[in-house]
Amino acid sequence: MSISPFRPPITPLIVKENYLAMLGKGVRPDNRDLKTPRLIEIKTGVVEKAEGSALVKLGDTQVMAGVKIDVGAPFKDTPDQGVLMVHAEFVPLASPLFEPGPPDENAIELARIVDRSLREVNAVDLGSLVIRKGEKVWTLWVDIYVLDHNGNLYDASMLASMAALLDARLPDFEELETGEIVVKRGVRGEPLKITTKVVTVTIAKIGRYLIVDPNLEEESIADVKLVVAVDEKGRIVGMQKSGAGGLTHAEIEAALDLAREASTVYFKALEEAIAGRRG
Amino acid sequence: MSISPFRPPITPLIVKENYLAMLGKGVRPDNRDLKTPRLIEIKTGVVEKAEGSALVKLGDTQVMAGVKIDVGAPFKDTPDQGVLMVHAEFVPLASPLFEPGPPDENAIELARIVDRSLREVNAVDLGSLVIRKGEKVWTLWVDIYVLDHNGNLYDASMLASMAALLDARLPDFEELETGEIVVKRGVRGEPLKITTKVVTVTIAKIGRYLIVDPNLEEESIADVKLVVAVDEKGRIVGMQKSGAGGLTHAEIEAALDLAREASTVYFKALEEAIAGRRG
Amino acid sequence: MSISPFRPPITPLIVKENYLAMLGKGVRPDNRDLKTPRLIEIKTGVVEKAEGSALVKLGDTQVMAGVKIDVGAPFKDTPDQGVLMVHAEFVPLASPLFEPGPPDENAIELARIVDRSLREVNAVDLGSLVIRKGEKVWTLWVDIYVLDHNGNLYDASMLASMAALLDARLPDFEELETGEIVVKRGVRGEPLKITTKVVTVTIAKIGRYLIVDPNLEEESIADVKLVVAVDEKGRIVGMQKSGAGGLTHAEIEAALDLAREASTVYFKALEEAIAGRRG
Amino acid sequence: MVVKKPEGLVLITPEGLRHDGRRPDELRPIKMEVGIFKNADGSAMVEYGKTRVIAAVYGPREPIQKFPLLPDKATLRVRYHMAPFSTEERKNPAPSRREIELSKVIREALEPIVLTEEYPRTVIDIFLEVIQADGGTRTAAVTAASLALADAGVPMRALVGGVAVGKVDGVLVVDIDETEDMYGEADLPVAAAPDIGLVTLLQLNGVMTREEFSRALDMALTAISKIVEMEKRTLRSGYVEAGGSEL
Amino acid sequence: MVVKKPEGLVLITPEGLRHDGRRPDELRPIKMEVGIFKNADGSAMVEYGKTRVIAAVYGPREPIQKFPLLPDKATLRVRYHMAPFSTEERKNPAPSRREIELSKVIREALEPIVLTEEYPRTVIDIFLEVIQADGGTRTAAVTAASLALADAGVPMRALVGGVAVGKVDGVLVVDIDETEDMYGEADLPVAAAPDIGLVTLLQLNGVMTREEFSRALDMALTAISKIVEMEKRTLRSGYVEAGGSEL
Amino acid sequence: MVVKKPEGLVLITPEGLRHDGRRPDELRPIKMEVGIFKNADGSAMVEYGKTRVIAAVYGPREPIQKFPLLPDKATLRVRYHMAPFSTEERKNPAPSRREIELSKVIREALEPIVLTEEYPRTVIDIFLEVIQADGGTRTAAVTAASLALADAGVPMRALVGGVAVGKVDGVLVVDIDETEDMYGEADLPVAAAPDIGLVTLLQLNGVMTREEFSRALDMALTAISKIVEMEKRTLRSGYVEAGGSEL
Repeated sequence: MSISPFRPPITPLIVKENYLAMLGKGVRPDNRDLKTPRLIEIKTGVVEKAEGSALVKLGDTQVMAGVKIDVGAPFKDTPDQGVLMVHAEFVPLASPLFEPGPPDENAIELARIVDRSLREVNAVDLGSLVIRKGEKVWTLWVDIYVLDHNGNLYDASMLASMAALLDARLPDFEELETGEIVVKRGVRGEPLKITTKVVTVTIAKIGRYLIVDPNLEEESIADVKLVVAVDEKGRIVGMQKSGAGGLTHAEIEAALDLAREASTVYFKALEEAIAGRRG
Repeated sequence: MSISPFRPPITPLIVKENYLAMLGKGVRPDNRDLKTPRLIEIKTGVVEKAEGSALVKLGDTQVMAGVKIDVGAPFKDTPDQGVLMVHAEFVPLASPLFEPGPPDENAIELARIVDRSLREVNAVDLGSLVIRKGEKVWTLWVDIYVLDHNGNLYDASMLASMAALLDARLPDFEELETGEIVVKRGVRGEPLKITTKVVTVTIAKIGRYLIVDPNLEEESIADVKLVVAVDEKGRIVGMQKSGAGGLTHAEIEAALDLAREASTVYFKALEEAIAGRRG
Repeated sequence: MSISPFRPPITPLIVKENYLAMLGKGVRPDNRDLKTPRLIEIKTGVVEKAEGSALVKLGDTQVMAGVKIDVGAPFKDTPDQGVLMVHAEFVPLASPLFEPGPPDENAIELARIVDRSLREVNAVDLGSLVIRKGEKVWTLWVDIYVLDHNGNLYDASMLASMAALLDARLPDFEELETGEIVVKRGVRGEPLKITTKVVTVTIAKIGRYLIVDPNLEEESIADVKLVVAVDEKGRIVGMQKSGAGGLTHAEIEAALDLAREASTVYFKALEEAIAGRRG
Repeated sequence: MVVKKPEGLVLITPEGLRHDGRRPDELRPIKMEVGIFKNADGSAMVEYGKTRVIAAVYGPREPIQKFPLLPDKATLRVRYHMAPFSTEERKNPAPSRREIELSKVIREALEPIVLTEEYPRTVIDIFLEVIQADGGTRTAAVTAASLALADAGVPMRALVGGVAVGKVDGVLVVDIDETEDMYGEADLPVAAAPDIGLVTLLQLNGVMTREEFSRALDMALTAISKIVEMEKRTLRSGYVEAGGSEL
Repeated sequence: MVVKKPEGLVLITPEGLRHDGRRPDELRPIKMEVGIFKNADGSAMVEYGKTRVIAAVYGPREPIQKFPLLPDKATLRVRYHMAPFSTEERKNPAPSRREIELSKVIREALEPIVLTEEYPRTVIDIFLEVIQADGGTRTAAVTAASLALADAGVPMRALVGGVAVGKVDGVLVVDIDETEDMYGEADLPVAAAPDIGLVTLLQLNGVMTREEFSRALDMALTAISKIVEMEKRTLRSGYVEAGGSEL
Repeated sequence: MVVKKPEGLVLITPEGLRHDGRRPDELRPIKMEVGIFKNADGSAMVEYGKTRVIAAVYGPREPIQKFPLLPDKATLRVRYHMAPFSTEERKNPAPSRREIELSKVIREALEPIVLTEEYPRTVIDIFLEVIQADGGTRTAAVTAASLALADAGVPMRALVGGVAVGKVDGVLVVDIDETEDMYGEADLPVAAAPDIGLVTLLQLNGVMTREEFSRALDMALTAISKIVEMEKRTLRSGYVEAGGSEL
């Protein structure tokens, strides 16, 4: 059951009006223009024990992602593909509003948006994850861990997930005579086969303005958000309207243009993070 | 833990007294005499994707039942029998008093009464549901879905379950060389082997009167109910006292007579529903 | 999440001061000196259907333990060992403060202390519980059932668990041609191989005094407790500080001496209980 | 569900006796004890043969965790629960669907008996633990609850007791054990308050003719009268046991 | 995830028709009915082909179990739930992660439409049950919710309706069914309130070019206009069905 | 439970060094940082070798979801939790029995230190996340909590720090890592506040003689003194790292 949320920190009307006045001049309180994301910092390999990991700072928002890889059985209807699972935890240290407990609808929605954005373009080539067809495949767990929630968890989580997957290496393994697979945790094997990188760009609508990468204060006064997943070729590979408002057809089209433009900033940050790793 | 219920809609004492006065004259506010069930409407085949289904209207009460059939393993102590599972959901759209959540004690009691009434007479011949003894059998899921709760969910649910089972057909299947069983969902095979039909008749005690098939208002002022399961031969194949009251031995005997008499009305409705299907 | 407990029955300050005055004279309100446990009564074989069982009364505290033995698979990293599971239920009949529900942090801590105390010295020789290496082993379930909580559940539960294990016999079994193991419940086979007996001794600190085996009132005014597991040779085989206070190094050392001394009382009670069984 | 009877098991001998030697109308040896716990306001232990149930009553009291109370009477809370070691195979301690149903059925067997109207806006908690299960646990639980309520001084209209009658190889037998339950044709658990002539728990699992049912119910009520008499003796003397011809 | 297409399944024929004979822009036969339940304040049934969803609305009311209400408007509570027998394989009735997400997405599709500010400190419950799932359940659910809200007399800015557009073998098709969803390349569920020009639900699963997306959204909005017109007819007459060229 | 030591693993070399080259009384390289998060009132990161724990403190504050608060002091709420990617095999994010126990043990290690009596009827939340687990996570968590509490300005009697001493091939060694924990004979996690001479966390898993225990506790307290000194430096400068002879 989904319930109208009780406490998005309620922003006085006056704040919203002042904010709209600024947007009218093309500028935001943190000195950004409307279409530029916050500062991005991506660090990979931050959890040595995980097969892949990354910490992303998007402004003051911090999200970590870890990739764990185990041997499992494939799904019945896809015997020739590995398994990808995306899970998000909004741990209570990340926000005064998060309570301990199983993932709520926001964490579930986030994980499913990241999951679909990866899955629909086969960003990780699941066909390359088969050990023994129909029997044994690699199972990838992407665990998103929100550490400091200061707005736009979507883009930060997608970046962290993508960076962690790019960082990940399949573990080495041995096949026993019994057919059992023994994973050798310490030994890092091949990198994952990534067919394309994907990012999401979140656009918030405040009054009649569309802004890219809203921070927490902006989210609290936004009417609605549109999360747009974009791949390296600029194709739209996923989308989700989120929040209790609506959008006109024209606004949606405009948001897509903003998303495609801003995606290049995210892709550049991803490139640098990986290059940094190899360098 | 079972807790005295907080809110059966509390009926003023005066209502109960007026009601008793009417009963004394052998008539009920909805113009029924004391021993006649409400109007019954049974429609089978209402969910094409289910292996069997039925919608039952008993007065204003509406209950749907669906039968899903899968391949599973038998229980260890009955390797030569299929598996029957009965589950009931009191979904919140059915009553202003139902809340979302896992089945409460009322839903569990209802499902278990239906389950036992079917099981104890082997109404569905479980021995006919073996695919490979000790290994593969058909598992029948009877799912009871209460849609509009206006009293006497027992009888309506039992009718819906029975009608759905009568409507059900085993799916076609193929046995692979590996021994795996592949179910072919679209293709409807043999009907289930029903050894006997069973209905329940619910008798409510209000003051010193016994009435058949209480509606919601009657349930709210009833002292206690007796649910009696009867098979086609008129045998008693199950029973449950329900509610926070007691019955004398004489009242129980009288209730059994009422139940057997009213069961013929239910059996007739079942017959017509099935005949209608074939016609 | 662990939360500061709301309602240990709050004892007025004056009670604590009177109590401390008594302790200063080396005596407790129930006439014990500071280092003597309450009266111990151990009865084994109290649940005939369990493979082993015991009821322990430690003063007014009553704890039952049952051992159930089933055939299961070993853990992957210990293919040559049986499985030991310890579980504790604080059922609501045992205290006005216990509520129905899954085990809380206190029940979990208790079970884990008993578990570790048994496991770390291999008190039950798990190597002797293998039926077919890597495939089939005996699984021991030790279920602790608190019946009347009047203080020091640790020592009473450890005694009950130990006595139930000493009472337990492996069930007889048959190996089918298919390799399946069929347990013959009625027939009691060999006793478990117990390599050493273990007890815990709980020391409470009240003011600057250390007392052995606190009763419920003493627990309510204690600053902190130290649970010390001791084996037959007097070795320390486990330890846990419990409660919202601290201990000095000197107090810890003194508590260990008290624990070793009092452990002999518990071991004697265990011996008598088993001797009584055989006599 | 038909579970096959093990070879060699004779449920009714040619002499008309049962697999454990009892006559059809004979109860198992029964033990009753009250006041077995210090914390509970009332407590009891009841044994029917190897079936053993303990009961504790707390209240009338305010509940620890607040919830809406009834303005005109006490709320009964009943929990029927099986110890993990009470059954052949270890029982998961989380409440099963069966335990949830039986908690309701037992609560409704006690509601007509307890004078709840004397304690509005309070809770009376009745906690029942099956220590060993060998058939008839729900009816032994009602008996134990009746004793523990009386031991707690909770005002009651009458004492209540329970017993299960079974149909085994076509013969009606009283106080069935687990073997008779598993391989028999019907199980009729009954609880009643003989002093006020009320049946407060009634279930039937299995098939009976109209006439069999009447006879079975009579047998149950006769046995319950004996059980309730024994409850009264127990409340006077603290502990009673009886078996065979004494019952 | 790429699930292999069964042999012989042709999603788009050489003539440009779909596997069930529809044209790309053709909706399935649609049925709508309101007032189907007695208890609910408003109720509705919606069918898109074999997809069938029922809706019940309770409120504005006080919730049974208290929780913090909004001081300035009504709280919407939306539950999208699938009956266990609605799917190919039996669905576990416990809410799945998918159902939790869709409950949120549907709630947010209704929030902009309902005049919640007229009923502060109350709850409006919207319960949606998928009785049979054959693709497009979330959008049919929005349509059913819109009808049930209107049937309950809840004041609304406009009616809202939903439909899913898919990309199947490279062709954009409206109101996809389960087969097209499973073997197609993209699924674009849309809900909108045509009378006020607002899109209130928008998801994309799959890949579209910029141009395809614009066209697909247009197709969806055209279809939704027809659906909302049909909602209006249904609210006048209680029951409407239409298919093929009537739509 | 005896897990067999892998071939070739030497826990104590003939020279008396450990498998990672440390002396028995040598801590792993340690890093500490405070103020790492914007939202939390106080935060910290602590590394002991590859073990990494982060801490956030919120409060004293009113809890979001109401529950009964203490009238005479602040309620501490402590959650020790492991990230799913922190361990060899992925850890299910639902709290395990171990995490529930450790949350209690850590709360009770902090209760004697925090001046809770200064903030009655409030909650102080201490959230601990294990980012990487390589032995000693509970004691590193106490250290991180101590730093985060101080960073949040919560008044404390003294700083507290933790370390685990192990017995490995018969040798007592300080600050054991996962390998030493798994294949060693005993593990003694200790937390203490050296400035007030109090041990506030003490567990022993494994077997020690009376004399070994005394020596092990001494070793732990000596190490904790160094750790708490390092905490003080960190609170002055924001970030400190040290290893080997610096400690």
